[in-house]
Parts: sequence; C-alpha cells; structure tokens
Amino acid sequence: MDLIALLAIQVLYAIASLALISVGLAIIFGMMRVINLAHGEFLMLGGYAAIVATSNGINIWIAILAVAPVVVGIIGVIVERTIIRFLYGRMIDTMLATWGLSLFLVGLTTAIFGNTTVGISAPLGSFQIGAYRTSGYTLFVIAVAAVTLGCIFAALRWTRLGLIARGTMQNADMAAALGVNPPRVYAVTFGIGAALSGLAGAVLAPVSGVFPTIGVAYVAKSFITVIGGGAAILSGTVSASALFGTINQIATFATTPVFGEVALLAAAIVLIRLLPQGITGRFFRRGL
Amino acid sequence: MNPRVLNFLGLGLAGVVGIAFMILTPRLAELDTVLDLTIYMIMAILALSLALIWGYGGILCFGQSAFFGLGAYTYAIAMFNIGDSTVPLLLAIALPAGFAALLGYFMFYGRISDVYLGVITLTVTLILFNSVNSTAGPEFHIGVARLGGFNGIPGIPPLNFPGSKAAVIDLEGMFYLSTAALLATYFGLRMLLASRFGRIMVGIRENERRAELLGYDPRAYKLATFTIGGALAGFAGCLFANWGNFVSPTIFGLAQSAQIIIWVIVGGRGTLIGPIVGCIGVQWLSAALGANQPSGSDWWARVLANVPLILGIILVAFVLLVPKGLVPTLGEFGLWLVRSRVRRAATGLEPKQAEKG
Amino acid sequence: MAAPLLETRNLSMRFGGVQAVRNVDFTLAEGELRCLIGPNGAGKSTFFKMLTGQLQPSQGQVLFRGRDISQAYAHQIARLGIGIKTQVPSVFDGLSVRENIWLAANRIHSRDRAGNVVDEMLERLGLTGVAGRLVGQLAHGQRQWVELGIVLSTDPELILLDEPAAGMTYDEVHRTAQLVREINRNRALIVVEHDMQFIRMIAKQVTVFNQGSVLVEDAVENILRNPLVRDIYLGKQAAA
Amino acid sequence: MRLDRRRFLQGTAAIAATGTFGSSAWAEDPINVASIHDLSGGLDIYGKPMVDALTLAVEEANAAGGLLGRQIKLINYDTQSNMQLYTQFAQQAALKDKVAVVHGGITSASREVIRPVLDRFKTLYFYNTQYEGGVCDRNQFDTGVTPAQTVEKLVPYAMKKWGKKVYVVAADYNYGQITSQWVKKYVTENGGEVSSIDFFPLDVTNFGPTISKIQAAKPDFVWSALVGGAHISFYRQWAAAGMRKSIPMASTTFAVGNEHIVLSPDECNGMLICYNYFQDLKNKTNEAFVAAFHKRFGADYPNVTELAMGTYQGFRLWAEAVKKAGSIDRMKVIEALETGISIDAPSGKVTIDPPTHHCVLDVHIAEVKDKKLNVLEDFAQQKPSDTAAVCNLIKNPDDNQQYVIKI
Repeated sequence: MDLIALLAIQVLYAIASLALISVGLAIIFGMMRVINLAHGEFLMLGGYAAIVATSNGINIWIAILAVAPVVVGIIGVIVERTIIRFLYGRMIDTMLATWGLSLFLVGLTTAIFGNTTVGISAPLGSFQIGAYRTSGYTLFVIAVAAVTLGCIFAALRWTRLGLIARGTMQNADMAAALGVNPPRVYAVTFGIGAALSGLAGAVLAPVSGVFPTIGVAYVAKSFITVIGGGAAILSGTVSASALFGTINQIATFATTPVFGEVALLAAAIVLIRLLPQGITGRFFRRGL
Repeated sequence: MNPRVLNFLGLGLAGVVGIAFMILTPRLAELDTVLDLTIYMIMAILALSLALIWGYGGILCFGQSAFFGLGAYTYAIAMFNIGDSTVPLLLAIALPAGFAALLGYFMFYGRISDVYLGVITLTVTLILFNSVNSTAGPEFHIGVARLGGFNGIPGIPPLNFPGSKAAVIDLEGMFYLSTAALLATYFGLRMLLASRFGRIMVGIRENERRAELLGYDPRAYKLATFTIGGALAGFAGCLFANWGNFVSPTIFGLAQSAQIIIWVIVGGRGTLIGPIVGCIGVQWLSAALGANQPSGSDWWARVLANVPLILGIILVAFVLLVPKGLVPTLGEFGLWLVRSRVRRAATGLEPKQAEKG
Repeated sequence: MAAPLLETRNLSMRFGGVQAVRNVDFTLAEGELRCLIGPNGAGKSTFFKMLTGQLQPSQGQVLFRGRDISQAYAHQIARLGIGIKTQVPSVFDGLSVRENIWLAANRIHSRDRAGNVVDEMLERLGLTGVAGRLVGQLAHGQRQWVELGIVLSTDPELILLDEPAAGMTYDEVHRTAQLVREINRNRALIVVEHDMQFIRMIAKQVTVFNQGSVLVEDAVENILRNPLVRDIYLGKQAAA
Repeated sequence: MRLDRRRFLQGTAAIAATGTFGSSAWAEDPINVASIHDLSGGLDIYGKPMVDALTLAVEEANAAGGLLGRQIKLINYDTQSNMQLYTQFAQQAALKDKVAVVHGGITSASREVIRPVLDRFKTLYFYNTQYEGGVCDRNQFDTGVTPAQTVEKLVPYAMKKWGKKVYVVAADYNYGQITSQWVKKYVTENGGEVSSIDFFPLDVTNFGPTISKIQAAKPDFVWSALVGGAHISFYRQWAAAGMRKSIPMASTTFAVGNEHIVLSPDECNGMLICYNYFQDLKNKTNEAFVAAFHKRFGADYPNVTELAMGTYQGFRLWAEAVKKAGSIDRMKVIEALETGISIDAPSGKVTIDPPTHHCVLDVHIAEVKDKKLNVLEDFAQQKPSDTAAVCNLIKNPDDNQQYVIKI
C-alpha cells in the first residue's frame, strides 16, 4: 500500500520534472519555431545561477525561484538580440547557431567554474510513508511545476502577450496582424522561455546536481516531449509529460532505468506515428 | 558555354583532383597525416549520406548516426563470427539499409513529415544508444562477439581482400580504399541526381503536393532515398570500425548525430561538395584545437585552448556570416563574377535549397 | 450522349463544425467545358480538392469514367488522367522553368521524347525565353503559365483550372481564354473563375456554387440573367 | 622528416626505427612525452587533475636537469570525451611527435582504443587509472589500483563495522560490472550476502525508484560503484530521502571525481572508501608533494585525486626506468621497468610488478568527513593478485589482451 503511495509520488515527480524541463522549450518552439539546441545549457545555467547565489548568502528559495529565472531570462534576451533574431524563419540555421551556442556555454562555464562546483543539497529534509522515507523536496518540485503551469495558463488566458501567443500558435503572421511589433514579442517570448528553463534548472539542481555538461541529459528528452505534445504550449507539454513521465517511471520501477528510458522513447515514436501532429494536433486543438 | 559542358567540366575536374589526391597523398604526406585523412574520407561518406537524404530528399533526419552505428556494429559482430570480411562488409551495408527501409516505410507511409521526422529519427538513434550502452554484462553477446556496453567492441579485425583472410588491407590500403569509396560515392550520387529518379526526388523536395498531383508517389521516392542514405551511412560505419578497430555506443549518441547535421549545414545543403568540405573542415578544426593543449594553470591559456568554447564561437559566427553554407556562398561569389547565362546554367546543376521552416 | 466523364454523388465535406461542401451531385460529359462560379467560401476549391484526392470526402462518391476515386490517393487520380492548376500557383520554385515542365512530361514520356515535349510546351506558352530562370524568380502571371504548362504536359483527360486568369493582365487573360478553348477541342475542363469577362469568353454551361451546394446549373447567358445568381454573386461583382 | 615510399611500405617497424633514431640523434633536442586525456566534455572531471599532476611531474624532472641531460617536452592532447580523437591523437603522438612514452586514457574504453595503436607503432604506453584489472600487454604499464587491491580490504572492514547484508549499485559498464563481481566474491567469502546488484548507465540521473527498492531490501550497507558526473545525483537523492543516516555506504569509486567536494557534508559524511592515495597522507614525501602542487596550481586547488597521483607516479616510474636504462629506447625502458623498478612516492613505496606490469603499492581506507578524507587504516604493499592470476608477461611476453578474470 505505502509502496503504491510512494510510487504515485515518484510518477508525479517524473511528470513534474519532465514538464518543467520542457515548458521553456515548448514556448520557444511553439511560438517561434526555433529549435533551441542550447536549451539544456539554459537549464545548466539556471543551476549555476542558483548555486552562486546561495553561496553568496542569498536565501536558497529566493535563489532558486527568483535569481535563477531572472538571470537566465536576461541571458535569453541577450542571445535573442545578438543571434536568434537574425535567423527567424530559418529553423535549420537556428539549429546550427544554438548548437554552437551550447558548446560555447559549456566551454565558458567550465572556464569560469571549473568542473567541481560545490552543489546545493536539497532542503526540506525527508518524510515517512509507511516503511519508506522519501525526500520532501520531491513534493516541492511537483508543487513548483503545478504553479508554473498554472501561471502560464493564466498568462495565456488573460494577458495581452498571452493573446498574441495564442494567435501566433494558430498562425505565425498573427503577431504582426495584431499590430504588435514582432521583434519585441519574440525577444520577450525567448526571454520568458529561457527564464522558465532557468527556473527548471535551478529547481532540479539539488536533485541532479550541476556540472557544465549536464545539459545533454535534458535536451533530447525535452525536445521529444515538446514535439510529442504538439503545437499547443500548455496542454501539449502537460499531456506529453504525463504520458511519458508515467511510462518512464513505472517501467523504471518495474525493471531498470535503461528500460524506462527506452520505454519512454518508444512511446514517443508510437505517439507521433499515431498522431503525426502531436497530441494537441489531434485532441483539444483549441487548448492553450 | 552551355550547362552540360560546364557540368562535365566540373565533374572532370573533381575526378582529376580526387584521383590525384588519392595517388599522391601517401607519397608526399607523413603517415599520421594519411591516417587522419583516412578517417576524414570515411566521415565524408557519412556526410554525403545525409546530404542526399536531407539536402536533396528534403528529409530532416536527426538520426543518421543510427545507420552509421548499425553499420559499424554489424561489421564488428559479423567479423568476429565469420572471420573473412566479405560477408560482414555486405551485411554492414544491407542491414542498415533494411533498417532504414523499415523505418522509412513506418514514417513516410504514416505521412509523417518535416520536424516530426527529425524527432522520430533522433528518438530511434537514442533508443539504440541506450540499449547498446547497457550491454556490458557477459550475457550480452551475438555469437562469439560480446557487445561490451559502454566500452564497446575493441580489436575489430580489419578488412581483407575477398576470399583470403591472410591478405589484410594495411594502413595505406585503407587510405586508398576510403578515398576511392568517397569518390565512388560522390560520382554515384551525382549520377543518381542527374537521373530521372534524382530529378523527381528534388521535385518532391521542392513541392511535394505538386509532385503528387503530377502522379508521382512521394512516399515511394522518399523511402527509396532514405534507404540509399541508410546504406551509405552503414558503409561508412563499416569503414569507421575498420579504421579505429573499435566501436562504442557513443557512435549512436546525440553529439554524433548533431555533428553530422553540422557538417552538412556548414558545407551547404543542396550540394554534394559542401558536406564533404564541411565534414573535413569541422573535424580538422576540433582535432587541431584538441592537440597541443597548454599545460599548467594559466587561465587565459586554458580559455584559449578550451575546445567547446572556441568551436562554439566559430559555429555561431559561421551561421551569421555564411548563412548559406561554405560552398554555395563561394559558388555564388564565383558565379557573380561570370556572365549571367552561365549563372542560369549553373543554378541548374545544384538545385537551390528551399528552406522549410 | 455518352456516359459522363466525371460524376459526383451526394458529395460532402465537413471540417469540424463547418460544412464546406454539401450533397453535391455534379456531372460532366466527355469533352465538356464547364465553369464553376460562386462567392468566396462557396466550396469550389474544396470541391476541386476532393476531385483530385487532396481531401477525402466525409461522405459521397466521386466517379471518374464510372470508377469510384473518392478514396484514392492524389497521385493515383493524377495517373488516371485528372490534372489540376491550383488557385495559388503550385510549382517547383527552386527549379528552372524547363525542369518544371520536364518533371511533368517525364511522367508520361520516355526520356528523349520528354525533351521535345518540353520544348514544344515552352514554345506554346511563350516561356522559351525564360526556360533557364528559376520559377521562384518569375512574375505571378508567368508562374501561372508555368503551372498551366506543367498540367498540360501530363496530358490529362480532365483538366481542373482554379482561377487561371487571376492576377493576369488583360491580354494575358485573352491568351488564357484562347488556350482554354484550344485545349477544350480534345479535352474536358472545369474552370473556377470570378472574372466574368473571362467566363463570357469561354463558357457554354455554368454551375453556380453557394454555401457548399449547387445553387443552379444552366447555360451561361441564362445564368447571367438569373436574379438569384445576381443577388448572391453578381450583385457584388456589379457593385465592385 | 618525410617518409619515402619504400620505408612506408616496410611499415610500422621501420617507422618506429626512424622514430627512435630521430629522437636520440642529437642529445640536445627534448624528449617528447604525450598526454592524452579528456580535458573537455563529460569526463574532464577526471582528466584535468591527471594532466595537472603530469605537468608537475615533468616540470620537476626538468628542474632537476631533465633525463639523460635532455629536457622533457610534454605534448598535451584533449580528446574531448570523443573516442575517435583517442585514435587520432595516439597516432599523432606515435608518428608525428615520435614520443618516448604516452601517458593517457581514462575509461577502459579509451585504453582499449589507444593500446592497439601504440602496440602497432611500437610506442610505450602508461595507463594510470584505477580499473577492473586483467590487461596483459608487454608494451603497457598500469599504475592504478585494481579491485583485488582495494575491494578486498574495504569489504571485510565495512562488514565488520556495519553488518553482512550488502546492496550493490554500480555503473553499467565493464568496470562497474567486474568490480561488483569482486564485491560479491569478497562479501560471500566473509560470510555475508549481496541482496541485489543494480546497474546504471553513466547518464542516469533519476534514482528515485532505486532508492525505494533499496529501502525495501533493507541492507546493512550499500556498496557504490557509481561513476561520473550524472551518478553524483544518486548520493544527493539518497541523502535527500533521509537514507544516509539509516543505511551507511562504502565505495571504491567515490571521491575519485572529487564527489566529496561537490557534495555537501551532510550528503556524504561517514562514507567509507579505499584507495592508494589521499591528499592527507602523513609522510614527508607527500607533504613535500602537496606543498609543491599547491605552489604550482594554487592553494585553493580542490584536491589531488587518486587518478592524479596515479599519473604522477606513472611518470616517475617511467623516468626512473629511463635513468636506469640510460636510454629512452622502448625495449630498453621496458626491460628496466621489468627489473621491478620502485620509487618512493607520495602514496608510499610503489613498485612495478614485473609479470603483470601493474603496481605493488600501499592502500588506505578512509572516511569522508566534511569534505576531507580521513585515513582510518593502512595496508602496506598490496599485490595486483587479480591480474596476476591470469597474466605473466615474463613467461609469455607476447601475450597481448585484456583477460576477463574468472571470479
């Protein structure tokens, strides 16, 4: 019984973390059709931002929830202004550029922080479920994911930027049609996407640790999740994360991590084969 | 001067240069250079396989390394079990081709297109990576060949002349073989592209719906293209396994897949010379940066010797300054110099890429 | 009169809530030239898409020479001999005009034969001068001609033209009309057009679409007099 | 120098000849020594300290007047965690730089890539990483510890301290597989039981389910043979789940990548580890070494790792042999090494074991305490008995393979 409960928590956690690492990419891809291969490095930078902040005496919660997103968001805007904006409508070129960027960021972080950075350990201690102990931080991650997605929902639903975002998701020229100036929208969008990635990276830092090359562990997974989800940023990310997270975690628990991974990937293939436009290409089309 | 003539002049030139390169290099260069060039030739074949699928077939494939790796592993495993290299070589081409055909059927006849193709192919290669990577235990073996998991398979026996196991192809022979293979691949593809099939394939890349309305079945053509690309990649994999006498799962990894794409973009999609140039250029660069590292703690020295940092900057700068890729840009510059009739003619040779965003 | 070349029975297309085409029964005789008119969103293009297999009808049948093609793939239908010139010219922008035409001719002709066919077609459409240019670099009118050339080069039994005169200059319109009549000597056509002058130049029989279904079908002169048609369609045109 | 065609066809032997000839021709030109390690990419955690140690060793030797009156030139390759570059750089080192010796390779995979290349081009090879054991190749020397030297000591120690029921988590590759077999062997020999062995690919970062499994199994302690940056998250998640206090842990891989510094004390305090070298070893040589090291690379240098010391000792042993042989000729140096050369290293006395080309050396058990590694017990002069069981290069010098040792 308590094992079931524990497993449930772990499944929720898997879903939450998958959604967290994917949603930033989903926004950037969904709205700008930019495949950001430096996504993993944005997560990595979020982790470092949080670590540096805490080691400079900033409260860990502020570091994770405020400092990291802001820092990475700013970096995102800079990247958009200096590189991405020259490449809109050229998906392939942005791939090369962001791949280069990811290498650059890995190199830079190594040069600055070296590769033995003191991490931050998970706060909130642990709690008992029947015979099992598990980390309280797990629940925190789940909560953050829920809140984040909630905020995105609200933003899309009720803010002007959200309106534009939804418009752009339906058709790319919409932003222009709505009489806003696309460059600014794009810069902002990219910034927000990056900020969310930063948040995710920071939130997961105490769990997975942070080192310059950790990005690769994330990028493929989140990319697959986003495409699997389809055009709609929110419902897409959520549904795909839910599906993949559950499969992955249960398979892992039943067998081995390898098999869990393979099961996730296989699921992705089947999904795309069945729904060539991703989940939201078929279901809740009018989703956000 | 009409397009055909120009075309043949170009091909002839490429042929002469290629053969001269093949014959002269071992006589002029030092052995280590020859060995480095060997691997570059092999990787260039891999680059060509993607150049065909993506640059001409318009199939965005993030998983070219899957076929490359399959080729390498197939050769290794077959070699340990059979001994004479003829059959393993053929298997290393046939198996990836077959796999590509299956995957292609699954995708194209499922009407999967553009970026979704990318994700599926990427996913497939990652599945292969994860699976092969977890075969370290002694229980994982095919015949006498242990898969070796993360460590991969070392000490793979080299190719031998058909029939006689003893007559192993030596280092110099390996260079001749790889270069000849590259030249053959290049001219083979040029012929393919000049053929009916090739021109229809390019038509489908340009406008799939129109091709369909003319009565061509895009799925079939894509499937064929994809299969050929898979076979080429597998062949390259086989040569790779020969060159280093080892293969390990990183061959399926994200880094490897991305690298192939980078080669093609850098050199220029929609050309054949481009990816070759891009492949050799990028590889040479990362090798050159990796060699002669400063020892010691001087921070700046370390930054300047920081390979990912430098490579990253170069790639980014490249996209911004040479967006079309090396060869097309140079080509345009060259053509800008000659008269417009020739320009028109030449654009016919290498169909322009149409960016599908 | 012989068995119809093309026949649709109760043909309907629904997108989610929208009924784009509704229970259309349509018949076209061998060698006939028919004009389709109707306001935007009347379902003309959707109708064409179903005839050419670009859309699978949500109900009803399309019979070509008595054979049901409503579930067939686009390329199969094309091979049966239905060619279409779409509203927005659909051509191979990255290829030269010659290569465009060749891709079409190549499907039905042997390699060496195709070459000549291409030359003739270029001559016929007055594209010889731009044969080497990339189609993407041509003016809209010329791209229209290229697409016409592509369609004709596959030598279809039935040719569908979706607004062939759109964006053409006055005398281009004339040439197009001439061409259409010429084609009609031995081929059947269905032409969707808004340009009334153009229709007057070519049409005998006209079918009027409105809100997804056939409003009326009659000889061109009656149609032009028909008050109903005036209201829903020509009224606007006249006003414009 | 260029190779003319005839010599080329004579192949590798000729090349080696020209190589040694070229380098010993003038006493003036420096002796080339190659370092082939990952200085970027996922494995640079291990590579960087190794190269630093090698750098220091070379500089010390040069300061002391070099070898045979010649300076030593360290040629430093970064393989970027990319196997293909291991081959390319090994070839360059052998053929272009004509080095006297190559120090390099981190994972067993990279070693097995370099080894045949250097055999083929007759270039001496030192592999200085602790590994699973079993390599038997007259052209290669291994200065790292193998399971029989560390696991054999740590298992009984931990069992005495904590109990007989062990749960093993290991990296899913050759090293992890074989090490965990040794653990199982010694646990059963000491009358305990291994309740389960779980393997994890090197890129796994989510250990939640495993941690639950371990809790269900209720072992007396956990043995970790986890490796690499991603696996550090196991210790984090383990501590976060509050397990560190209830179930202790022992390892012969922990701290090799400075895990004890990356992790906070309350994530890894109390863990038992066993190695040949610890920075805090109390002996004159080591204190001098550490001082020199900090002088060279800064006092804030995180920690001199096991692998770094392996590399340092590897170079020292080679240098010793060169002095003894009075030449850098490959065979002469190998023969000198096979006399059982030994040095007084920071880790204690280190001696080449002639039949295996591995090392006889001291090992120490230590406990992780607040980012320090406190030595608890020493075991003098451990022999590489595992490799010795399968490999005798004195009896059959032409042997050349990595044995899978029957356990």
